[in-house]
Amino acid sequence: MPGDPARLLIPRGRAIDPSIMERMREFYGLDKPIPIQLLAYIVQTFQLNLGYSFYYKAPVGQVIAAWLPNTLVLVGISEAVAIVLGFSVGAIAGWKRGKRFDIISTTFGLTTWSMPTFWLGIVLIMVFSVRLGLFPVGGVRTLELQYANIFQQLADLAAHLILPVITLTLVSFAEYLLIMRNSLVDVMTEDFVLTARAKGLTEQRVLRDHVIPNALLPSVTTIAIALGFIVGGALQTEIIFSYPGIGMLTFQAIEFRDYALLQGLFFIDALLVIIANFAADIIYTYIDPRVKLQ
Amino acid sequence: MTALLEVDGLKTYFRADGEYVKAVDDVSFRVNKGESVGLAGESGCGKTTVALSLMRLLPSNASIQGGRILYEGQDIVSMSDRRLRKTRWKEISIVFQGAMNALNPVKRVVDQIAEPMILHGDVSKPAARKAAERLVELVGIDKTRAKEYPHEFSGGMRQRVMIAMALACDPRLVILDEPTTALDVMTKTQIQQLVKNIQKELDLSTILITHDLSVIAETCEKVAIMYAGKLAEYGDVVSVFKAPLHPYTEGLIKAFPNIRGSRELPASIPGTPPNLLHPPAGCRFAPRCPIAGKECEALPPDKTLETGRFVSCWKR
Amino acid sequence: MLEAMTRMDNILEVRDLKVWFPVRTGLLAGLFKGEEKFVHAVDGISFDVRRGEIFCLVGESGCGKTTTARSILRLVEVTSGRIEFNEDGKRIDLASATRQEIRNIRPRIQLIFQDPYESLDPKLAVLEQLSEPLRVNKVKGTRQEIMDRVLRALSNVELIPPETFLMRYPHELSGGQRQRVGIASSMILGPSFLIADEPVSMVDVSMRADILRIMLHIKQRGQASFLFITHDFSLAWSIGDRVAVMYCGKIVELATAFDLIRAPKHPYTRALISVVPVPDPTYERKRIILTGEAPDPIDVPKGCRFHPRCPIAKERCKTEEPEIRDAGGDHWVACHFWQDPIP
Amino acid sequence: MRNVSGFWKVYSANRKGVIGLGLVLFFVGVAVFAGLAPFDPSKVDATRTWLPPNRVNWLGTDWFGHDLFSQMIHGTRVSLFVGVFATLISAIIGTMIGLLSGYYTRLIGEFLERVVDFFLVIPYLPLMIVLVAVFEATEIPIPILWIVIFAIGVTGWSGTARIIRSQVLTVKERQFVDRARTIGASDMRIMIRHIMPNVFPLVFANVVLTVAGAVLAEVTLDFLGLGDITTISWGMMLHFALSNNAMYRGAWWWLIPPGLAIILLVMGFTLIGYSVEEISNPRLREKKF
Repeated sequence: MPGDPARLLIPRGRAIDPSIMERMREFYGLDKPIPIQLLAYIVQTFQLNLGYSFYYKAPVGQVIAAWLPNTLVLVGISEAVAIVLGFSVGAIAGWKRGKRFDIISTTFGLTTWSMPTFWLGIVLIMVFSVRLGLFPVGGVRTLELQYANIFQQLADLAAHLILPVITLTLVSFAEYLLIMRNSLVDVMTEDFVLTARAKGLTEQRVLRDHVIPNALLPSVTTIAIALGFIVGGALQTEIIFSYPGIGMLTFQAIEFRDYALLQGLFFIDALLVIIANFAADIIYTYIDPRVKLQ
Repeated sequence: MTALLEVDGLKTYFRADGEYVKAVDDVSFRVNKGESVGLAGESGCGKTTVALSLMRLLPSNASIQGGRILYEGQDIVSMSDRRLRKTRWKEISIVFQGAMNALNPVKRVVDQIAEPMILHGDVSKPAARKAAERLVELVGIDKTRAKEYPHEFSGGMRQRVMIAMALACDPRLVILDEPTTALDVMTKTQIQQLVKNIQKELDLSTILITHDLSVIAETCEKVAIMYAGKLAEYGDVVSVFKAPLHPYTEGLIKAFPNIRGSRELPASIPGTPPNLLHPPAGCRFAPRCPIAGKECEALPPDKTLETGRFVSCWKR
Repeated sequence: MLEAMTRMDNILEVRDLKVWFPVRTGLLAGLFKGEEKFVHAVDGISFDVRRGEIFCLVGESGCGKTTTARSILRLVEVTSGRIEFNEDGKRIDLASATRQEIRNIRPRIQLIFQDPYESLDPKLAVLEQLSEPLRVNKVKGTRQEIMDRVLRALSNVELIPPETFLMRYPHELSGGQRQRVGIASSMILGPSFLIADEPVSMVDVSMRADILRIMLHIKQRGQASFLFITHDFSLAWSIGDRVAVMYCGKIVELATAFDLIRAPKHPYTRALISVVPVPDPTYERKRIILTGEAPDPIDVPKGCRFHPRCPIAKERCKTEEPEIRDAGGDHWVACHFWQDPIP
Repeated sequence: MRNVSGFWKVYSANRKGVIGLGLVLFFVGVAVFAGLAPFDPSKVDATRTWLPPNRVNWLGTDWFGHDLFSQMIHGTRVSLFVGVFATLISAIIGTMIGLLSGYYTRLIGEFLERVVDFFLVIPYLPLMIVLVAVFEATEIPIPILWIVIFAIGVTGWSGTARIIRSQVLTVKERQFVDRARTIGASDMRIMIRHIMPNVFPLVFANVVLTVAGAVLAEVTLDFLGLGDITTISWGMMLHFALSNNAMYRGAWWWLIPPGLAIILLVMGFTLIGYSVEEISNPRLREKKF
């Protein structure tokens, strides 16, 4: 029975006592048909009981909690950079629509957007770590530095983070760039932009005071939607850089067919994204005067 | 009377697929100090393009191809961008149609009114806000509402805000582009009265752009009628309405139903306006004109009568 | 009251029609407040359209005139009241008819739309535009017969020669031409009742009269009766037989076009007519300019809905809503003090 | 459609669109004529391993001794196949749900809207992983390639549904739909005859963009080891390159070409999608007057 998780609990190369297999299946509920397993999973999930990981031999919730902070650091930094970069480049591109800056920046954005995330990681590792030896190839800290002072530890962390952050930033900033650009192009056809020009404002001030504040609003809502995409990017980045976060954990769960862990991870991913969406909605109602909190 | 604004042979063309659409083609008229001029015509006649040309606010595919726009003797067409920005709003301001989109939806009304004051004058922000609140009251809105956003106002109120905004820098000339078009008749009247009062009080010159001749009849002193990018007729309101010279003007006036007249259908003008990509070589109204003759195949002469009236027609 | 006036020559009788829309509040607000709010778009109106007349419904935007039109066609659901359509001795209450009954009656009642740029499907050529109603209603006929009907419909709206218009798409037509195609498509099923919702407000002035004349001809040939919806009294003046004025979901005055415009009785109508623009710079008159704006149809004022803006309102108007009554000569008005002069 | 020639005239003037179409047509050509590749892509030559690009093996060979150029050519087929079929599934689901949720705004619409919202925000790669992993574990005899197609298809429809929904919501309010109702047209007829043709261009644009996403998703699943190890695809090439340490041994010729091919194919579809969107959405076009 390939892909049977119960099989994975038994050390390799040993004869398996079928009755033990049977009991283990029973213990983990694997003897039930798949739909019933699924139902049991849903019921348990709503009780916030994510199950038990075969591979780590610990409750899924605990395993995830240990690995999650690293992911939040990686995603937090790269998204902050990507949003700022994407929005500002997008704003300029929209303003100079059809000019050289627009063409170059959107082409660049489109290229990084079309890349598989993990492949970009590979290229960066090959160039900067393997060839040039500038950064460590993976992980999150160097073991020998365990007892070094706090600054050395931080520098070490930064060195480990730099390539993963660049990878994740590059693959996600294009989304923000294009949204901001198109939103800006839309806003510029509005009458109030004409009013602003008629008032005698310079083009720069029209952009800064009138166009961007309006173009930002629809862009903010798309941050939330983009997050679903970023989870996938983070997962690939972590795997390529052996970065110990929940993406790496997902990879291990796939490899060892640890379904409880896999489902738990999916649940946490979805939960985080939904919370982020909710937060984005609330932020939106604050920054857009047209939407009032009921 | 001295002229505040003189438009002389204005040509504004749009570029479309390598060809020129002659949206405004050789239009001349003048606005004297303290005078209200109405610019009328149907959709596509070029009246809004004239308005945008006066402040050089044209979209990127349009450009002024000829003529002069003299404001106090200074030619706006050839003015440097810096000079132009100083002229905008301080000398000439504009009230756009459809006030919803003409106001920035995410800025408070009071700040939008104060913005040009701070830009053009040496005013502090609080002082500008104070002045903006006074303007809000002047146009008949409670000043406590000045802190609100445009979407919290009704259509008529937003148009009042636009008018307050246009007055922010004490301009000499205000262009009103279809200011009452989407409004109900009572609100329309309220706004018209407001504009009339303010104009008298501040000795403003105004250019009112509208398709609705009755609005011009009730609020303007002079009227210019445009047809297919050309000026058809110009003169004082009473004589143009009472004795129109151009057959188009005559048709347009007759096309308006009048509740003071007898109960009958208004008259229509047969046909449709020409395509401005390839307009007729002669008089552009000739294909629809009831009195057109052989000579109308050539460009009609510009006739200025000693009464100050202007008409572009062979037959008059 | 109006109830007693039911007569055979009425093609449409509307009685106490109400159309309320629930106000969408947030999910949480709905749970906590418990009371549902409504937009009182149409709030109890009654009128008749007589066979062979053009009946005008005039009012400002948001007064409920368009909702009235849409409820007759059941494009919106009716809250209460009756809409009786009366033809060939058969009566059907459109307000309570089933979907199937509505579909059966639709060829008899057609709508002429406001916006000629919006009301034609941009992807369909004129021929398809006009033959679709026939096909949908399974009108039998050979290709030639269908084509003849389409061509006749086009010539009836003065699109001549009709053949040249068949393969044109809406964007290739002028506004006036589009509106005529719209009328032709509404007329092709041979309806006996037409609802025209602001049919010329988006058409250039010089071409409006053509549209009005086409409609007048339809009426004069006895082909159909009209409910004509407009905000413009001067249109009602030039084309209407009888006119009703709506304010905030109610009819405040109803009379013949001549009486209503030359001798309005309700203070609201009197004010509106005093400010109707006239294309004559020498015409002097006394304008009655109302202050404020029409009330929010969610929170309608108690008593007479017009009292907060009314120049002759008294204490009674704040508490007692006036019934619509015949002020003599089939001139109906909903005001306690209509005989009072306006200062 | 009768407007095809008119559309082509506008489209061919759009530089981005022409480049995109060129890229996609190029890869389609490669896939069709993959049989002409110089070597059998699965043939192993143990004497020729780890070779950098040379005269015989234009893109070098891998650790097993496969000719990488031939593998690249054959890999095109899988990417296109998965991309197109996964998109077909998501286009069908997305269009139906979008149409229904936009047209019926009451109970069905509300419910479907929630479903769309849920699928829109859900992190789709983890969802795909769970789907593929669970399906592979069930031992239902479906080829893994189809499991991958199915997983990509059922997770990728929410964007299409959302766009169609919002389009239907606007188109439905337009007067010509009211006109259709007043002449007695049924809901079905209104949806098919009046609403669909008017939302079609945007749907098409979105569907083309979905192909780009599906190609990327397939590559990622392969890379994660969830694909079919017996097929030759760009993703599998990268998967094997990584598991054989190509990255540290400097075998760039095993890693770079598949990545570049993916970028160009994805970009081709993306450019086509954006151009069609630009042409059919007047708001993105320059205002003329």
